Amino acid sequence: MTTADTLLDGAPSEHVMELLRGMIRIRRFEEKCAELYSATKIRGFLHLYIGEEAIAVGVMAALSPADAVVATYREHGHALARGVAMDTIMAEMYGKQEGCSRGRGGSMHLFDAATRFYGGHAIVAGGLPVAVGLALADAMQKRPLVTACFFGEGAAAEGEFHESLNLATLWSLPVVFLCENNLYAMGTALTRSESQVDIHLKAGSYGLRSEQVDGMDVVAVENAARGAVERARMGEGPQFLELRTYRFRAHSMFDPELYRDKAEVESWKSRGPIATLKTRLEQAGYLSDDDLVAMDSQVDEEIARAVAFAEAGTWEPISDLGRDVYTPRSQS
Amino acid sequence: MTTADTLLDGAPSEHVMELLRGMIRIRRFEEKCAELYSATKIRGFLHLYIGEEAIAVGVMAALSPADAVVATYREHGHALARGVAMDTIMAEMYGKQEGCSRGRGGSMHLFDAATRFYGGHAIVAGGLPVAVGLALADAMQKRPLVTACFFGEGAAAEGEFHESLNLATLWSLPVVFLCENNLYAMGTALTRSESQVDIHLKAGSYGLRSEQVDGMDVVAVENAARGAVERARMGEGPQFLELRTYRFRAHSMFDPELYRDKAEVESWKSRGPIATLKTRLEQAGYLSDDDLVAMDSQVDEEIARAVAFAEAGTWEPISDLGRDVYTPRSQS
Amino acid sequence: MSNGVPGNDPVRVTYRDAVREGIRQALNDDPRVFIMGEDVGLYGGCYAVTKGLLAEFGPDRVRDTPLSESTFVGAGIGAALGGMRPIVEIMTVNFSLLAMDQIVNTAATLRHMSGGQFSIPLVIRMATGAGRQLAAQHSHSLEGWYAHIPGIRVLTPATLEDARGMLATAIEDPDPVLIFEHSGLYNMEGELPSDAGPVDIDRAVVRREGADVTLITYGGSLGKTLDAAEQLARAEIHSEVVDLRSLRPLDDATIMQSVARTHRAVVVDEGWRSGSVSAEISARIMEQVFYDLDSPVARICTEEVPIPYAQHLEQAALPQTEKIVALVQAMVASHG
Amino acid sequence: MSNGVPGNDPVRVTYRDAVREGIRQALNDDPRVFIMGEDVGLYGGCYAVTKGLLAEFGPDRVRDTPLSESTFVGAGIGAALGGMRPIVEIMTVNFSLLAMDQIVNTAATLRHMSGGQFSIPLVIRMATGAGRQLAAQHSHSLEGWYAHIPGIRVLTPATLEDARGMLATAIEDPDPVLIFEHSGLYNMEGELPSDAGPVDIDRAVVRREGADVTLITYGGSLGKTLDAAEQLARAEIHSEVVDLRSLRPLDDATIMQSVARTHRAVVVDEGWRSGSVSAEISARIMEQVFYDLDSPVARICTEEVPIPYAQHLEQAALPQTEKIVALVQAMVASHG
Ligand SMILES: Cc1ncc(C[n+]2csc(CCOP(=O)(O)OP(=O)(O)O)c2C)c(N)n1
Ligand SMILES: Cc1ncc(C[n+]2csc(CCOP(=O)(O)OP(=O)(O)O)c2C)c(N)n1
Ligand SMILES: [Mg+2]
Ligand SMILES: [Mg+2]
Repeated sequence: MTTADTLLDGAPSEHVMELLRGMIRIRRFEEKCAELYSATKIRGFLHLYIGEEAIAVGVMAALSPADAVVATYREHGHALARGVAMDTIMAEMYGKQEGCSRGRGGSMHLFDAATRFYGGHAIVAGGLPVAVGLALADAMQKRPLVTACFFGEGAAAEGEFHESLNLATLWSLPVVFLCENNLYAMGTALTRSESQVDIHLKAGSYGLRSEQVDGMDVVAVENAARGAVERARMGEGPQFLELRTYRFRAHSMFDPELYRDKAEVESWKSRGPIATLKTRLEQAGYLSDDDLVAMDSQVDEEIARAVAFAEAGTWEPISDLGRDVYTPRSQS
Repeated sequence: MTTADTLLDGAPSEHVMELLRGMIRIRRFEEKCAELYSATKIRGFLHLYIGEEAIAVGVMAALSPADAVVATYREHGHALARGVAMDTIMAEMYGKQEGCSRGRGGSMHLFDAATRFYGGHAIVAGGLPVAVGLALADAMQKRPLVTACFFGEGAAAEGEFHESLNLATLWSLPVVFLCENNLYAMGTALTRSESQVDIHLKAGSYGLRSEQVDGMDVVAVENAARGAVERARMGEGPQFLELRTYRFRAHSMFDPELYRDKAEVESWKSRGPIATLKTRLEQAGYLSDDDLVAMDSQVDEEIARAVAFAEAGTWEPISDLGRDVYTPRSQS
Repeated sequence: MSNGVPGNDPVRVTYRDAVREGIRQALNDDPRVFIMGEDVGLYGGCYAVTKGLLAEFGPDRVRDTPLSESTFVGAGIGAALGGMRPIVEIMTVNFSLLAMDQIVNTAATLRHMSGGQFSIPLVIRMATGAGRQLAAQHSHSLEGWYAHIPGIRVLTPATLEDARGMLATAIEDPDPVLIFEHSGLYNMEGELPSDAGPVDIDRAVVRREGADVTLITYGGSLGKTLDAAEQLARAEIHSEVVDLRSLRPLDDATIMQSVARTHRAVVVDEGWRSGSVSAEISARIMEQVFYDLDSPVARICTEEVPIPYAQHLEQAALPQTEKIVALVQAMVASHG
Repeated sequence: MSNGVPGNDPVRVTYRDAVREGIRQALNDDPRVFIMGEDVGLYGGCYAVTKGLLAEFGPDRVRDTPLSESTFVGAGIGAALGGMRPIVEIMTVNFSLLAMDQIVNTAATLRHMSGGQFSIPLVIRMATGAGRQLAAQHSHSLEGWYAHIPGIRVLTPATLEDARGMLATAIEDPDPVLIFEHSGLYNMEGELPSDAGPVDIDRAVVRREGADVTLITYGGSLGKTLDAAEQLARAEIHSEVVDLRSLRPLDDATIMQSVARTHRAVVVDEGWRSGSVSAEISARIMEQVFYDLDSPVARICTEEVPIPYAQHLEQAALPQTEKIVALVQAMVASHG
């Protein structure tokens, strides 16, 4: 596993501070979402990313604006880190037409054309073939772009994982597969779902380049992602990163969490990506309490604005119900 | 790769002669089928096994009568080697109600309860999950039985291959996966369908025991199959054999064969499983011309009887069309 | 079989409990029965239906599977062929599309392709339906769509008794049975005779009698339809409510007897309108009792749009009591 | 767009050639177009539709895929999102069940889930239908079943002109279009104007005019239905034959105008009867022109059995000219 210190030594502290800010921003946003869920402002399924922020933040830092992103139903962090406006994300969770999916998608289906954020897929592994196709389109059009495809380790058991890794490797397509291995698929531990629990080895068997990364270390994630993205961009074919992480919260708001014990959760929390980086930055003397206070209040303001935006948002008229099933001929 | 000589030295020649007879029986049967197809006695798709006989014959020799078998649409050889009566197979190809599937299945869907021959699956890789389930049933009922599951290398790209190998290994089920690697899936060469062309390595990545075997050597196949079957029976979990072979004929009767050159076909034919074994037996002094003549005429008689049986067979009354969609309540 | 007459000691349960009891009973009564699916064990089931069963019956008979819909459904087929009586749980109907090949190409055809040599006593349960703001990949109602496929049975329990009893009957069935449980029903509470057991699955049932119009429905729409009938009764319009219970096969007799009496029919179906089971019912009514009809059979279905997340849009897309009431009033008025 | 008036130099072609010409034209006209699927390249296509295209356009635009239906269909979705105009070939409708998740959960919903931000200009072609003794895993007619799904279009070319023209129009369509080519039609020969191009895909077409009964059909059943109309004409029964062409959306206007004139309708559909598109058409006719009907709409569909191998059983299971003739004669007789 790569460690951060190489980069932290002499790395532009502003940049690392930005990474920290990005993670805090996601953390606070989702804590607010949990609150709003209890207040029934947000409905449906809500899957929190809390604990895994280093992955989205580190990977997005390695992408260019024109690259494509495909994510899962646990994608608030990815959308935020990718640059989808927080207020439109919050409005989407409210179901308002100012939302990034006009209220049609909700928490599990965030989309944004401006940042090439292709969702928000709630069928486990369903996003992988789509990502392969996006990369195929870039390759056929000779665009030096990559497609970042996020999914959980649970997806590795699905047939679409197998077919997609094979096709991407066979056709040498610029896809960066990002497996967020948080050890559980709902209540199913990796050991109870995979005969080969080393996901990065499993992926390697397709003949693509595969690495295991400490998903709790945002700098390590960015380093690994930069390498993978550049290799894919340079035509070295698909890349696979297994990012070892942990879900601090329940799978969704309905999960009694009978399948893992508190001690395990606590031990992972103790090495949470935000706390760890804070400490390191403080020790390295980059981060003062004032910086933190400033960061927090800045983030809290943005969140407050997003909530206000969502609250002020409007309901799409019911007369529009039939919209967007097909493309209006005018648009085609 | 195991070689035959170990066994041939001092091996009961009667047994090896039986293997030879089994292969000739399949070869002649299918040559007759091709004839009958041109005569339009047999219709639909007809996939010949010619060139691959050593696999079905060698593997079936290693199974016990109570074991289960799952095969593909290229399964005449498997049905014959398993002991499904030749006359009912031929009647099935004719579409007569005396056929082993009562004329409902045809060439691609041979079934036989008496020999636990579970078909006859024409969806590539579709038989693998079924085989896993049959093995699960045996395991749960504590029966010391194995399920032999045959499929081509083209199936390895399908999601069901991935899911089935994982589940069988995870649950340590007594399945013997038999991949008949004839290098082509219709017109698609292995190199154009798999990023990992070494199928036995690919299978091994699931953590099950995997071997590559010379599928042109019936004795080598039987040896490898005996080992795999015994290990599975003893509770060592699923086993995988990649059997290297070659299809001497077109994929089906509609195939123009534009995708492979004659030279390649000829070089494989030169090491055909029947010719090779004949030579070896002759050299070892086990096989005389008289033996061969006797064998051929015996086989030809059986085939003639099968054709006569099929010709004499009857058409199921059209009034029975709705039969066997559901089980009659009496039977349940 | 229970004929719906309550036993002596009714117990208060939810639809969820009723399904669980059906599964428990089956596991207790028949050693060949086992259940498998994603998170049915340690997690307790995504809708908590199987909660407690792992502790009671152990991991051999309550099996958590990897995320591999096609293969654990196919393994259910194989296990059934091998003498077991598997219950396979698919979390949500949309995920069953990943297993469509095994269900349609194998489970539905194998008995036929084998000339009747092999039956597949497999039960596949899944949650279906909208109403919980789960959007376009978790909310569809495809049970009527599955009813197109010969070789399988399609059941839609709408009551506590059916939630428990259909499971028992399905397990005794020699062929593949798909059971669709509307996710909006799991919390429905009521009394169930503690001795509730298998129920007949061949017949539709008249849940309310009435002479003016026949309202035909199933599953998650039964409640809305009964509410509509209640409201209509206040306006002196008396509806007969038929609960189909089985979408394949359909019980034509019960439907036609009712429509022949009322001369009017409305089908309420949470499936998308085009090509829904409501279309089949409408077509059959025309074919069988055309000359008894006072007005064309009407349909209230889900609007033909992937289910939207926003609550007001989702509700607008679904059949609703008010829509039923309004349509029936107009129908009766125009052809009084 | 071509209005079906032949050009000056008609050429003799098969349905197979017509589809191939449509694909060739598209590959020539638009650099964003490419085709992928199993054996579309070196092998020339399992039905020889794509024969020669690899040599002409090269492996970048004529792509052989591994056996991975779900993923190459999903890759088609992604490629369409990425600005290409993919044509995905699935060998046979039964294999499309392996890609059902991508088609129904993603292709049909993504535009809606994204609030209209992303369209998916994807064309999926596949062979459908029975009649060649390919039995229960290669012979079904699920095009009417797919027509239940909002978000996709379903086309069924029954003529040479449509075989060629629908492909062109489908490629211009911004949304996913499924084209079902009946395998029994590939060898059908006839004249096609060499300048044949895109055709309208919104309207059904009256293939034969008649005043006594409307025969509604599509795809592989059009020929049988026209033959039946011919035989009926000799008995002085004049049938109007409507070729639906598009199963989703359905062109109600053309259907209703005809039925309002003839007062009788028969739907001929190779799909299994229950829940077939014929049921939807029957229901719509009742809803829209009930009072114009002299007799109930009748349906001739495939018997509800997986397609058997034996030729006499397979043919008995399918709609046939004689069945159509007999049914129409009885219908007209009983309600002359
Ligand atoms: C095909 C499919 N099957 C089942 C589900 C239900 N489900 C939603 S999330 C989930 C667990 C996925 O775990 P993993 O891939 O590890 O991602 P994580 O939730 O841990 O981030 C399951 C089973 C689904 N959405 N799609
Ligand atoms: C799911 C599916 N896709 C496509 C086909 C069409 N098809 C039939 S056989 C075949 C090639 C299979 O090759 P392989 O698995 O290597 O077996 P082989 O024919 O070489 O014995 C294909 C593509 C099919 N039957 N099922
Ligand atoms: Mg996980
Ligand atoms: Mg092969």
